[in-house]
Amino acid sequence: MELTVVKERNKQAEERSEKNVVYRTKNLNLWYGEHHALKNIDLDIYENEVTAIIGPSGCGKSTYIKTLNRMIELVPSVRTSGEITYRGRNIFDKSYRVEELRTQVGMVFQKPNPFPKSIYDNVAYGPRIHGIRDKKILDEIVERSLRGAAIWDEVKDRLHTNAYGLSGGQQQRLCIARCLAIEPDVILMDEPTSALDPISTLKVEELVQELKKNYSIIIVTHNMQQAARISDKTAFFLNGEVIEYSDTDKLFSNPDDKRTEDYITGRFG
Amino acid sequence: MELTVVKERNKQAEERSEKNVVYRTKNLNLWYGEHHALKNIDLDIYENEVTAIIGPSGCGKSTYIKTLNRMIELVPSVRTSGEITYRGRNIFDKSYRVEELRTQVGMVFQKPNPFPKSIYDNVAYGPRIHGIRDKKILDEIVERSLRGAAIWDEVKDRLHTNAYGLSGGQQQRLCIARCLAIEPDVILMDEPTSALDPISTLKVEELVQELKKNYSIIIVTHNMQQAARISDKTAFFLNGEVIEYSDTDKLFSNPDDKRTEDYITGRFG
Amino acid sequence: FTTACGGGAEQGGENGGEQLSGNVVVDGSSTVYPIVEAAAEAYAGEQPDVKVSVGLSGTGGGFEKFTKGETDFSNASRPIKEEEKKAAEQNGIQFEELQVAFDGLSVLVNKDNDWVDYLTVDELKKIFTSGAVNGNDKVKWSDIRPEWPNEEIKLFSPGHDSGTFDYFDEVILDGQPLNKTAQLSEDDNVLVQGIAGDKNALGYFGFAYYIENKDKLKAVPIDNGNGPVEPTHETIQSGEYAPLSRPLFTYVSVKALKEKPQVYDFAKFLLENGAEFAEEVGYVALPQEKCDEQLKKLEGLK
Amino acid sequence: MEKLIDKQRVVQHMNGRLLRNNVLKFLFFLATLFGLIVLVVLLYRILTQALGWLNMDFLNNFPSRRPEKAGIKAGLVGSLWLMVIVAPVSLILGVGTAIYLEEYAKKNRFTDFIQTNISNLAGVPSIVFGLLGLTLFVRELNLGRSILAAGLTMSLLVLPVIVVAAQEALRAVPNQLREASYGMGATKWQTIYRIVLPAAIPGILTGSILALSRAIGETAPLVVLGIPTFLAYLPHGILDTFTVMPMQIYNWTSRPQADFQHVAAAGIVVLLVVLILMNSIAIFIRNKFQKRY
Amino acid sequence: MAMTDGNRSYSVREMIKENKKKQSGQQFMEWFMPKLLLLTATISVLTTIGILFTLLFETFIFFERVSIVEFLTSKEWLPWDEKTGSFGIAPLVTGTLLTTAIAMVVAIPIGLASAIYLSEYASEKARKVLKPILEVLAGIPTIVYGFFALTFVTPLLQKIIPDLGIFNALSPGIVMGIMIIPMVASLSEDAMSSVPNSIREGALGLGSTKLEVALKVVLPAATSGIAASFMLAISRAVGETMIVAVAGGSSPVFTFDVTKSIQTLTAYIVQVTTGDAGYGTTVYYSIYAVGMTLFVFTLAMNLLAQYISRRFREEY
Ligand SMILES: Nc1ncnc2c1ncn2[C@@H]1O[C@H](COP(=O)(O)OP(=O)(O)OP(=O)(O)O)[C@@H](O)[C@H]1O
Ligand SMILES: Nc1ncnc2c1ncn2[C@@H]1O[C@H](COP(=O)(O)OP(=O)(O)OP(=O)(O)O)[C@@H](O)[C@H]1O
Ligand SMILES: [Mg+2]
Ligand SMILES: [Mg+2]
Ligand SMILES: O=P([O-])([O-])[O-]
Repeated sequence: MELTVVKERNKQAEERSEKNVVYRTKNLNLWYGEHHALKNIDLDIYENEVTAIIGPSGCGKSTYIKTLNRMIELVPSVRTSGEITYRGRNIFDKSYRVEELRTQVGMVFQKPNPFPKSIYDNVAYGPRIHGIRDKKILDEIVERSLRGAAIWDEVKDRLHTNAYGLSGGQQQRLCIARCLAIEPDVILMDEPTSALDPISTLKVEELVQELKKNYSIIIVTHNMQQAARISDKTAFFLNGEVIEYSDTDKLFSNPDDKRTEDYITGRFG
Repeated sequence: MELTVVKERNKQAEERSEKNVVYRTKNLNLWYGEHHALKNIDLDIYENEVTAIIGPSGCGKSTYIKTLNRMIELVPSVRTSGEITYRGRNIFDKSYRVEELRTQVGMVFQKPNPFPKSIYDNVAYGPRIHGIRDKKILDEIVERSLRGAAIWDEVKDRLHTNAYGLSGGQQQRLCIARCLAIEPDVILMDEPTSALDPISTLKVEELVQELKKNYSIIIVTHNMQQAARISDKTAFFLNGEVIEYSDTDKLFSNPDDKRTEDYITGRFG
Repeated sequence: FTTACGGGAEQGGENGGEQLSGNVVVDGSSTVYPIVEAAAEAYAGEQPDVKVSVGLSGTGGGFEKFTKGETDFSNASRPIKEEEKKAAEQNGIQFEELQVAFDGLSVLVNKDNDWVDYLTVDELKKIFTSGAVNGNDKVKWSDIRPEWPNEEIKLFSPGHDSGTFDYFDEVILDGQPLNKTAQLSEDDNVLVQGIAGDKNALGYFGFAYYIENKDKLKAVPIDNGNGPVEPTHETIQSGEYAPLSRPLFTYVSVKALKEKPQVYDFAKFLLENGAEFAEEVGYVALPQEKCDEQLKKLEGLK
Repeated sequence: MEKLIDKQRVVQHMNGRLLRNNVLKFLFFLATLFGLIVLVVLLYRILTQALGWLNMDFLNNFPSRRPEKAGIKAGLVGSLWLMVIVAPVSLILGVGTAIYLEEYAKKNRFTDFIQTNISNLAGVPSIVFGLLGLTLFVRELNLGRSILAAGLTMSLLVLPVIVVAAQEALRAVPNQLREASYGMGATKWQTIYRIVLPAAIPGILTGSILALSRAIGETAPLVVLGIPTFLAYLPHGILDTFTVMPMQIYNWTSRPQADFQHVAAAGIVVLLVVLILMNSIAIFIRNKFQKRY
Repeated sequence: MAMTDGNRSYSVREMIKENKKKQSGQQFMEWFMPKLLLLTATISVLTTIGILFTLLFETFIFFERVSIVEFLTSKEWLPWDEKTGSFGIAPLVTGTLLTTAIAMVVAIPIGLASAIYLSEYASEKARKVLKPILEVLAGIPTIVYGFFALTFVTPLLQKIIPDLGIFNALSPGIVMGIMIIPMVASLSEDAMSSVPNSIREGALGLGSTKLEVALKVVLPAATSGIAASFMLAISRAVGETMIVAVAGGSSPVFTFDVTKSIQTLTAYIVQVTTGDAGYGTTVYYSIYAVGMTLFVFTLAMNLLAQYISRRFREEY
């Protein structure tokens, strides 16, 4: 009888953890033509957490994060093997429409890339393509998204001016707002602050902390302090492999792998 | 009599230091159009030392280093005030030909930028434009420069193939070799390793240590560990101002300014 | 073939065996071009060192250059105009008109047209003159002869800036404006296409284009008061096919004749063999007398 | 937080969006195909007409009154001679202008004016260039109806195309290369001549070959200049008279004898072969020398 | 300071200093080349001036004979009769506008659709093959197109529109449009390709289909380049000669009926320059006035294009 209880518990624990896994990567390999850029990646991403991916330049961070929403397919020479499931569904599945995946998984890029349109139209873009026409609802979505991205106060008086008139930091937050407007489940961020000044960086970091209440966030950064500051879990990539993946506190204070230690103490990179 | 001795000593000290100053920046201000990018910079750069410039993105590091060889003049909207003397001569002086200055002050850029020519022609470019035609001498210069940049062994069998066939790290060392070929006096480096993988970064860092025997080097980096590892002096820029400038050991272990401390401990940037 | 006046092509000019060199510059009418081209081609066999070039800037374009002294010969599908004479005078250019062949303007209908047996000059004029039948220029076959079909005639004509139209205008239209429904083209082959493609078509153009497209088109005999006459080599040469047979010219600079022996020689060659070339490219040769007369004139100018 | 976006509807809506995407993709593809189909039809018609008339004799003969003896030699050689003038002149003038505008000129009204002027010239009908060439080169400069006069006229005609292409090519040379060169103490001209220009060559060549293709197919301006159609000799220098392929073709198409239509078709084929050869060279150069920066 | 390693007997730095003293040639080039290049840039301006002068002088003579009011207001272009002729440019202008409009109706949608396909859908390889092939279309001599229009397209169209004249505005307009497709496609494709990929990725990342990216993001961002390509295409159509001369007929009538024979400004110039008209006659001078009209026409078009391109230039 005792045994049954234990089993039951295990099962519950498993179920819970199963439920909390957003992305599960199993034995993922990726090649750019001949170049083997991702090697046997196994990684689980959990709900309502910030997962940081760190590693030196060229280690495959961007490649990995772009694989998660299949953006990598834009590169014609790319081949993959292995499996990534998003909420239990294999994203490489033929029947899985990439547009559907990307509607649920938002992305923020390294360089702010607003559309050459007004601030309003930038944010309303996503809802509009999904068939929302009602001006009232759009107004509400725009306001809420801009508030969510902590930029509402700065732009509320100039919603219909061109987004390129904003500073880099504001543009990046606009891109985050644009991403929030379609109410995604996961947000992928590829070095979202590397092109920003310190103040803007701070704002975006605060924002990420705020957002994780409602979203699961995966963030690539070359700034280890940033990873340490904002993430719950951290994965260290090197040469296309995951060297270490654990709780952020653990990874930075007491890494298992010598290479991780070398990297976080700045011995290279 | 005692007094005279002291005076004598002081004078000697002054002379020595005067002699060792390569660049002296006095009250330099720089504007991009309306944007005030450098504010009252005062900075002396010394001979046969590695001077690192650190600071968050957009603080004016690149702007400053480009001012040292007047490369900044390529931006049409730029205005400057104040003075920079190189070896005692004001570089903004009308009579100072910019080509002459740049012949003495080499530059290595953030992204490797070899010419779309053969490896040989890349290195021989400088000597050639300065009128050196003799094939024998050119051969010798090319070999020596490539050796100086620690890349000779890797390329000696393919000198006449296109430089774009090299990896990023090799390209960057080629660019350094190209710079060495005209035997400059000072070498400016703007984040020379930020686009390189860890191994190449290490090689370039070692090279910088080697080069400082013969050259004065000014290096911009966003990697504080790198600055700590390789530089003798470090200047910390913030918002276009020099916040702190001192020996590297001192700056990293015991900074005078709170903002420096915040930055080097990774509280922002 | 009608035999050429003077000697045959083989005998060459009066210079006999003498080898000439230098260049001969010919430009002007595209209508006359094929004849002169043929002559130049054959002449290259006679005098290989003489460089003859032939252009086709059109009669007007040719005269523009000719009156500025830039060419030796100017081909023309109409006689020189007053303005052009004046321009030549101003520039001190003296010239002589030489006739090289006849062209018979042929009036044509579609192959499937089985009702038109002939047209009188008056009927032709009525059809082609604007406003002659009714205000909107739409003419039906039945308007001309009641037994003909009650269908609109589709008119085709060379464009206003061609020698062919100029001549038609002179002898048929009498200066009256052309029927506005007429389809115009500067290119006779294009007109062939047009007439061959429309059962109710009626048009006119150069004889050569008719000869080459006999299988697609039907020529209409023209009655100038002496009964219907069909355009043939004989009727055109004899002047029986009237008034639609027109002369083709080349104008030669007197100065060039005098100063450049090769120009004189080529002119002579052209006159002596012109008949053969004209026939070969689809025109009608001059009668013997006319030819002799012009050769004499030429000799006088040397 | 209450959701403003109904996921259910988004998913339903997606079917329509994807359908629209696929339908339009197909239409866009058809549009692209349309151009190709027309090209094929055109080529097919010409080739079937030219069949049997295209042989060595055709390439070796001068124009003739007899269709079976008529050949393109004078036109072919003349067209190539024309390129001997047009290629260097238009290239030097065009690239020079482009370098001036891209590398030296400050952004001011004068530069704007030149730029406007160039795009305006690009739209001026070729026949108007003919009128200019006749007045300026043939008459005022007394060059006569020579290869030189025609070549200069054609050079002016295609100049705007080369300028615009060269400007694009120069603009595409990354600034880093310029900076690298300046950083070595190179002067501006050294940088342009040794670095920028060589890097821009593929783009410049592509543009120029397109321009030359235009020049080799033009008839109207040459007609205005009074370039002859019949020649039984080849030019030996740039001051000689000559004729070109399109004029031959133009003449043949207007001849009454049906056989001449075949001769014209054969002429068109030769012209197209030359054209495609020139294009292939451009593409070859473009692919071979194209560098990734 | 020269490096001291090796067994070298010279210092590059010294050599450079030595050479600097000698290199006056280099300084001369530095002074001379900009001036020389400015000179070449001026050639294009001189060309325009040359064209204006060639046209102006004769146009002036023309307007001494024909009143400018008649030229601009009369709806009849009957230049052939010296006495009763009338010189109203309107029919030639409508002929030109008509064929140009038809050409644009063909070239703009097809060209733009091809551009979208090539830039947004086709693979790199397909693009590399398709673009040059399309460009061959632009290089085919226009006389070939002329006969294509007359002997292929017109008969084809006559099956659909029985009323269509053998000469008409429709057929040459369509064929001209086909000829211009590559121009629109190629230039628009360039404009669309130069929209940074980051913007495209941004849109795709939001779950856009490629169509939405193309129409809602890339197209608006490339407006200025695309508009410029349209304008160039219009200029090309306005200036095209041989196609309209062969297949359009030569009847200058004031009409907007596309099934009727027409004449364009350019076709009129060729007609006269290759035709019979006497040198020194009013008809002769009229071609310069028509040429001037064309010049003004294209100039206006280009200024408009520049205005549009400035107005709609998106920054990214
Ligand atoms: N489109 C591509 N084609 C070929 N190789 C590529 C491509 N993109 C990236 N790579 C290679 O794949 C490897 C991983 O690249 P990736 O961009 O994922 O690195 P990263 O970790 O994001 O680096 P960074 O910090 O510089 O952004 C690198 O070696 C890179 O050169
Ligand atoms: N060409 C330019 N025109 C206008 N402003 C510029 C220009 N280049 C730089 N700036 C501005 O000047 C400031 C300093 O830029 P700079 O490139 O020197 O920064 P940096 O310290 O080198 O940053 P990074 O670490 O990102 O290279 C920034 O605010 C930047 O936006
Ligand atoms: Mg990356
Ligand atoms: Mg920088
Ligand atoms: O070319 P033509 O003057 O004979 O029409």
